[in-house]
Amino acid sequence: MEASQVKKVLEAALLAAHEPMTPLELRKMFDKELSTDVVRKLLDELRDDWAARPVELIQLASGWRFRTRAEYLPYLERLNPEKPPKYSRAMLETLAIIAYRQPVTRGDIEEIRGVAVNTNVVKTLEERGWIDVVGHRETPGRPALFATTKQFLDDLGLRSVSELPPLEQISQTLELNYEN
Amino acid sequence: MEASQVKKVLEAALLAAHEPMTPLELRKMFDKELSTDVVRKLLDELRDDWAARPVELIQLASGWRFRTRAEYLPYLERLNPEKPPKYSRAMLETLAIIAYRQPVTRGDIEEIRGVAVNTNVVKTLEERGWIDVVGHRETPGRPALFATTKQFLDDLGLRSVSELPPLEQISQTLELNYEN
Amino acid sequence: MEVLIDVPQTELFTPVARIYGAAMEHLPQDLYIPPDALEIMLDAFEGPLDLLLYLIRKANVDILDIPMAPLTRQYLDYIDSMQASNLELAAEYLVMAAMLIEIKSRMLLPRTKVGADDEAEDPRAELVRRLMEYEQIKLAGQKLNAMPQAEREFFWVETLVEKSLYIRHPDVSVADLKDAWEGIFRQARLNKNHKIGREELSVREHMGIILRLLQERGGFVQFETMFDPEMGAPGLVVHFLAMLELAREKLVEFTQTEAFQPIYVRVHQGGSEPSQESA
Repeated sequence: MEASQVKKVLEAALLAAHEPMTPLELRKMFDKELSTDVVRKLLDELRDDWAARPVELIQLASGWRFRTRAEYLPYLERLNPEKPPKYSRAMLETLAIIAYRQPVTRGDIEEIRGVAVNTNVVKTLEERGWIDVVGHRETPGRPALFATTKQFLDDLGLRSVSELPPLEQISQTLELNYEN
Repeated sequence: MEASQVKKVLEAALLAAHEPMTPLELRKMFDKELSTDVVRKLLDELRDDWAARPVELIQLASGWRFRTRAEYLPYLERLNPEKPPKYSRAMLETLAIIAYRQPVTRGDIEEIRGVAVNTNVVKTLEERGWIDVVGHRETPGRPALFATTKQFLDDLGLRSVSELPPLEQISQTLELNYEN
Repeated sequence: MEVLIDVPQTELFTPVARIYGAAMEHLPQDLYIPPDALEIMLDAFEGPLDLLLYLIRKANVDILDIPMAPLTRQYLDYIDSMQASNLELAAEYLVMAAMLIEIKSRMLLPRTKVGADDEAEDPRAELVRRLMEYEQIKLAGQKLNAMPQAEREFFWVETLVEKSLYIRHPDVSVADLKDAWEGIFRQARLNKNHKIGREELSVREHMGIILRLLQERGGFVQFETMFDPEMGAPGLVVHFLAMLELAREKLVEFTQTEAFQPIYVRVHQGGSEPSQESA
């Protein structure tokens, strides 16, 4: 099959996909005729082909997917006047602790925030598929350890946790002041 | 807003839509700047723009929607393969008789199988393009004579009917049995 | 001394409070907050660390150099006001108050040297560490919230796939046909006289080819034109045999007006005359 035809098949599959797809999965369409590396190369090309279009092909934690470009949001918003729900500060702070300090227990979250963790906050994040239990800490009570999921990264358009915005370096001034 | 920009907005909205959208709905994105007729005209243009792509813009009773072109569905099928359908025994036996004894009438098939031939069986094989009527036997009722087609050979990867496995072995076994 | 943030960034989420139905979007700007102002701010804080951070930031105090006396006084004022209004006071606030008082009392005592080189630890160190960590997370939460999110700032593309447009036909292999044929044999208990080999098959295939050709050419064709030299000698023989077999099965008939004239092949014409003649 010619490269241009392979790209069309990849395009058809990715435009129709309801979740991100990896080169390994996409390769299945070609009866193992193509190596994963070739698929990856063609995906890069496809991304470039779509550079000037209103939707973009991006690489996420769990694969490749097409999404609308941010600049079209003002128009698309008007189609659905219902505003997406806003997250509370408790929710965002809990999510931030899990994202930046994972894996953490509920106790770790309470320690950092200085308040008890509302059960609903954790439940909402779990239901959204953004966090899940990845194990238990071997301390009394064997508390559950939470971590963020691939879906969390996908939904934020990221490939890995390392792409999260860096934490503010508040501690930088610490040493200077201790010298006084 | 320029027509090309409007088309990009329409494209983004329709690619991300989970259900068909009418020109009236789509118009909402432009703050009533555009008439429904203009939206309709641009949708027609957009459909033409996508004519050579693996996804097509189609107009359904309930609105416009992007849809994967039928010729790409076999590839997509491989991503989530369903169990392949199977032909019934009657179907395979009928096909085998036509392949090995062609040209044959329905009566010949019934005689060999010992049961009446279901009309659907013959129809299915004809619809698949594997058998067709090559003439009529000049006996009362002028029954149709069926033979396999070139398509049948192609689909089974054969160059000619003579490449079908010879059935001498059966006869040999039978002969051996008779010798005992 | 730089103030990193002005007030808790509550305006990102909800108004700080409502006074007589009107949203209060900003917290009071002065350091010494009147207790009734604090009271309505209760829900604006995410806990004792958040309140403490606010008091420190409002006082334009370096987080690393917290003046314990005014801070503790303000904090206690805040708690008093909440208790006075019979507001349910979370235990965490009381724990924090106790911690502040403890730190303050330890700071009043002379520092004990732990070792020759070791500086005695500042009693505020642990509080500072927690405040800085909390502030970091608080800012991180705001950053996460500002990031484009699926179905909020961008939408996934998912075009329609109409599976019914693609009919998946069952696969049939040559082996399937052989099995089916053998099945028929077993069932019919056909005797050994049924011997079907390659040769006969070719004849049968050519019978179909001839009939199809006759149909295409209107059912009446000159005999020689039915043979293509490209078939090769074996092919021509099989083709000829097929012709004879077709004649035998009365599917085609040959005509010739007189000797050495062209022979014509035609599809056997309907009616029973020929068969009557032969009978």
